[in-house]
Amino acid sequence: MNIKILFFAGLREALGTGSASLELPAGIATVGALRDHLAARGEAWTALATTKNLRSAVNQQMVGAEAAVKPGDEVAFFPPVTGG
Amino acid sequence: MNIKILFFAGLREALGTGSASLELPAGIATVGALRDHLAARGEAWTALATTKNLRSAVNQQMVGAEAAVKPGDEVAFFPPVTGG
Amino acid sequence: MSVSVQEADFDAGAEIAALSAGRDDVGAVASFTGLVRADKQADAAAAARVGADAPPAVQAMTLEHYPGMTEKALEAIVDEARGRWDLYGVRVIHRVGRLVPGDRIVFVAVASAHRGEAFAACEFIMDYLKTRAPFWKKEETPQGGRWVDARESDDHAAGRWDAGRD
Amino acid sequence: MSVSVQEADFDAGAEIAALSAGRDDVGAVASFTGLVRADKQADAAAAARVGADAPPAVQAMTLEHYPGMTEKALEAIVDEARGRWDLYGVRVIHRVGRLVPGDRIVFVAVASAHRGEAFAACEFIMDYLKTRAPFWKKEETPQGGRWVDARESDDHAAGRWDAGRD
Repeated sequence: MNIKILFFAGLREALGTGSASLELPAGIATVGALRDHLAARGEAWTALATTKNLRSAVNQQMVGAEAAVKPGDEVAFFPPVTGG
Repeated sequence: MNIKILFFAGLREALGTGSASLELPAGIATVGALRDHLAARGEAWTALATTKNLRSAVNQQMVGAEAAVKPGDEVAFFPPVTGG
Repeated sequence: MSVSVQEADFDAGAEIAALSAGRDDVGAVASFTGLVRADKQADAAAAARVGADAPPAVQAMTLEHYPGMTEKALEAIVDEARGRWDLYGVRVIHRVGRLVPGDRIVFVAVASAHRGEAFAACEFIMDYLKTRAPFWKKEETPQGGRWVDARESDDHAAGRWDAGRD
Repeated sequence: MSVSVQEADFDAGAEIAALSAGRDDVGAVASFTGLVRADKQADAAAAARVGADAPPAVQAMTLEHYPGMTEKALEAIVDEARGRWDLYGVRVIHRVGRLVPGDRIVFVAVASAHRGEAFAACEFIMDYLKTRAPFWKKEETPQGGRWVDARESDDHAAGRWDAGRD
């Protein structure tokens, strides 16, 4: 079961896409590890490493880098929120 | 020149009047002294002495008992305010 | 005209909109609407906790005020708020006369660039209005008319601003 | 329905009135309306004080959000407020899409028996919304599009509630 990954705002623009889907690689069990895995693809993907104060959510709950990720999850990465 | 005295709310009802006018007696120079002078009339006027936390205003400015009163002033006595 | 004392009801939405109409520098409008309560559930519950009788239900109330001083006192409160915060607009409406439960009684709205100033000034004005503006409420209850007692909590609420909270 | 994310504008007066409609136990409705600012005078003045360039004027902005999570996050913030204070009603509206200076962007209103609870809960919801709800603003300026940076003061404002202020 794949995981669905969403990107928003400046990060979405930097990546040129709002979503991705991938099979969770062996050994990737946290949000932080997933982010590093994606950033290691290089080129535009390095935005995942360079975005200041990158935030993340798993299944639409804001979480920290240590949060667990498992197949079937919806994971999102985005810059700090600026609504209101 | 007389002073005008106004009463409000429960104090107005206790006195049976909303206003009075009198020539400032010799020796009465403060709001507190004026209040005592009126209360000393006895009967309903004692409400000026017995109203809990009686408040006062001179020329429509809230003041304490030590505030000066002079001929021509508008003086008001009333219970603590309860608007809003 | 920032202060009104009136018998008529008001339109909170129109008042809020007026504070930013035709300008593009207002980022925040904080407002407060006070209403006449009938059942005083919170007060009744508090009374029950200390073994006191619950207050009787309010059927209506009449607002008395000190014409002339009322407007001056409200304007002084608004001036005080304008001195403390950078405000773009302030509106205060207080109704007088006979009101029934559910009726609006008071309205305060404050416009500023940022929400912190708008919230603080709006709450400040309400707190000061409660202790400095010459209004008195007389409630009608099944047991007859009753002048509302001033609440110590209102003096406390107004007093905290003197200590420089903000 | 206490939370809405929508492109449409809203009527603050109708929303405030709805929170006390048909009931006589609401004594206080605190509300906040946030608007799009163009000139950012306050920010420009602050920048001038530290010798920085004033930010360019905003011509419009577009609000992006995370559909699904947005509503959940706002509902969680409302639930958190309901757990902290005795509230009779809460309404949160956040607009998305393209907005121009002067447009309303966010609305929060809280009904309670007393003003202290209503003010505190309304400010709490705004503070948490600013840091926890997935909205992002992109401003259009004469120099092009620009994603708005998160403000440290917003994290600070939200953080003060964690220390138990109220």
